[in-house]
Amino acid sequence: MTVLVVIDQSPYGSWRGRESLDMALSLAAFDQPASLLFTGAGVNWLRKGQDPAGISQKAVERNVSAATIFGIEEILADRLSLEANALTLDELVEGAVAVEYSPELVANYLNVVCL
Amino acid sequence: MTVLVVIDQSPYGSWRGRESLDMALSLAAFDQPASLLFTGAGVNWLRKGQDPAGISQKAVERNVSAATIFGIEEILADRLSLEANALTLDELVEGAVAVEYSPELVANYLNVVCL
Amino acid sequence: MTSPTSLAFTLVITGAPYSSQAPQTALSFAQAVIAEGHSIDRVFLYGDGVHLASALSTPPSDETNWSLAWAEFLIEHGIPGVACIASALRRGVLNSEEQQRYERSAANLVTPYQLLGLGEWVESIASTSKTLYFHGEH
Amino acid sequence: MTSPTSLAFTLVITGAPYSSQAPQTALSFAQAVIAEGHSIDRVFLYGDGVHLASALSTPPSDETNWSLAWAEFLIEHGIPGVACIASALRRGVLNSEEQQRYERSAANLVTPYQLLGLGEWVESIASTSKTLYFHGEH
Amino acid sequence: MKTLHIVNKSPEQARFGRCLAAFDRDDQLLLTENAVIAAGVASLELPTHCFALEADLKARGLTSGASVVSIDYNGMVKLTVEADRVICW
Amino acid sequence: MKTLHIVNKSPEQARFGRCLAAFDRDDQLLLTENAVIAAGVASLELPTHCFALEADLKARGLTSGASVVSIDYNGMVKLTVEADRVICW
Repeated sequence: MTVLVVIDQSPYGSWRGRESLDMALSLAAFDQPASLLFTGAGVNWLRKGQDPAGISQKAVERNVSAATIFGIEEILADRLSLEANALTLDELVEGAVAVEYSPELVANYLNVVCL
Repeated sequence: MTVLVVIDQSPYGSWRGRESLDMALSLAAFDQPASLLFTGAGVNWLRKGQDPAGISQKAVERNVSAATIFGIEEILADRLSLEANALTLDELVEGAVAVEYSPELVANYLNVVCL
Repeated sequence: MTSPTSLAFTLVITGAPYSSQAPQTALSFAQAVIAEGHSIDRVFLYGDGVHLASALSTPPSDETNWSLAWAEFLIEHGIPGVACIASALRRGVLNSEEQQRYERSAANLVTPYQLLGLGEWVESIASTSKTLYFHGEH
Repeated sequence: MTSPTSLAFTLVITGAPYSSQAPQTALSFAQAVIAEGHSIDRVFLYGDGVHLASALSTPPSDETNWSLAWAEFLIEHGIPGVACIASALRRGVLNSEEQQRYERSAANLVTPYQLLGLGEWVESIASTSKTLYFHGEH
Repeated sequence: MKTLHIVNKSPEQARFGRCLAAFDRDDQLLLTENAVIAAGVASLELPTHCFALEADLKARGLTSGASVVSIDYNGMVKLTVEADRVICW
Repeated sequence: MKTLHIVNKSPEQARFGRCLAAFDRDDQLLLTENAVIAAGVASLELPTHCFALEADLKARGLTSGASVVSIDYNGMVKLTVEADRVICW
C-alpha cells in the first residue's frame, strides 16, 4: 500500500516541502512504498537548473532526482500545474511523470500525506 | 500619519490576526493614529456573536468592538469580501464601516502593515 | 480494556501552539478518541509542531498552556509522545542528551516527550493504527 | 560615518528560521543596507520571528545557523535586537529574568537580544526610520 | 473506499481547492478551524456529505445552515472510525 | 507618492492578489522568495515596473524573462530608499 506524499508549495520559501520529502525518503528507507506528487506551486520543485547558493540553502533538485534511486516509486507532476507554470517535460528533473490530478488518481493511495 | 493595519485571515485559526490587532492597539496606546482594515477571510473577525469557549480561546469580537474606545480611528471592512462571506452590515460589530479595497483607499496611509 | 471494535490512532501534529489552532483541535480530538473507547498509539510532533514540546512556553495566565495541557494528557493516559529529532534540533527544542552532544546552554524538552526519528512515524503508517494530521493554517 | 543621503532602517522579522525564508532574506537585505552606506536602527522580532532569538537552535552542520548568523551580525554592527516579549513568552523564548519570574527550567534567549514590548516597534514607526517587514510564507 | 477529507484552511487558500479537486462524489468533507467559514461563503458549492466542527462554527459566530451538518469532536472520531481512508489537507 | 510593493508569497496565495488589488499603475512591484515563481506563471499579467530578487530566481532555476527586472540585494535597498512608501505583503 503505497503512501502518496503531496507537495504543493514552491521550494525554498518554506521548509514544509523539505519535511515532506524527508517523510517520503524515510518510508522508502524502511521499505514502505512511497510516491511523490507535485501539484500547484509545488511543480517548481521539479525544474532543472536550481542554484540556491545565493540564499544559503542546499538544492532540493538533487534530492528529488535521486528519490527513485532511494526507493521512491513514482515522481508525479500534475499536468495542469505544469502548464500553469509554463513547465515542459524536458525542463523537469529525470524521472518525473505528468499525470492528471483527480479523485481517480488519489484513489490509488490508501495513505495520503500533505503537510 | 495614520498607520493602516490589514487583517486578511479568519480569526482563531492562527495567531497572526491577534498579533496584528495588538500592533494597532499599541500604536493607539502611544498616541500614534491607527486604523484597521479587514479584507478577504479577515472580514470574519467582524461577525457578531462569536463564542470561542469551545476551542479554549478568548473572543476577539470584544477587542475589535472596543478598538475605537482605545483610540483606533477606523474599523474598515472591504465591501466585496463582506459580500463573498454573506455578511450584511447589521451582522457586524459596532463601528465597522464598509469601504472599497482599492489603490485609492490604500494610498491614504503612508504606513501599511500586513502580517 | 478496549472493545473489539475499538481502533488505535496515531496523531501527527505539525502546527505550533500560539501560531496555529492545531494543538487545540488535536487535543479535543484525542480526548474524544478516549471517550469513545478507542486508543492512541503515539503522538508524533513534526515540523513546527515540535514547539508543543517546549518546557519554556509561558502564555498569559488567562490563556491555555498547550504544552502543559498536552503533556498532562499524555502522562494521564500513558501515551508515548515523540518529537521528530531533526525538526526539534533545528527549531531549538533539545533534551539534555542533545544539549550535551551539541554543547548548548540548556535543554527545554518537556516530559514525557522523546526525541526520535521519522522511523517512529513510519512504524505507525505500517501498523494498523489510523494516522491523522493536525496542520497549521500555513 | 554615513553620508547626508543615508537612511535609517528598522527591520521587523515575523517568519521563523527553518520554517520560512524570512531570516535569510532579512539578513541579506541588512548586509546590503550597510554596504550601501545606510544604517539599521533596530531589528524587531515579532510573532514566529522570535524563534530567531533562540540560543538552542541546532541545525545540521552543513546548514546555516540563522540564530547565530543574525546574532553575530547585530553584535558586529552594534545594532539593537529586540524580541517582542509577549510573542517570545508564548513561544518559549525566555531570558533569565523571565525564567526566574515564571519559574521556568531554563532561559534560551541568545545575546544580544532584549525582550521588550511593542512600544519599541511603535517608536520606529513614529521615527524617520524606514520600516520593512520580513514575513513567513504563511 | 469511503474517504473522509478533513480540511482546516480557509476557502481562500489553494489547499482548499486542492482538497475539492481530489474529492469524489461519495466522499465526505469535514470542515475544521478556519475552514468552517466556508459555511458562510455564498459562491462556494459544498459537497453533499459536508460536516463542520460545532466548536469552530460557534467560535466564529456561524451556524451550519442547510448544507452542512454540525458535529462535535466525538462525532469527528466516529467519522474517522467509519472511514476507510482519512486525508488531512 | 512612489510606492514599492514587496511580496514574498506564491501567486497562488490570496495575499498575492491582495497586493495586486492595492497596486496603482505607477507603483513598483518586487518579487522575493516564493513570489518569484510568478515570473514563470503564464496566465499572470505582471505590472510594468516589476522586479525580482536574482538570488531567489536562480534558486528556483528561473530567469527573469522580458517582463521582470532581476536585481540583487543592493538593488533592493536602492528601491526601498527611492520609494516614498514600502508595503511588505
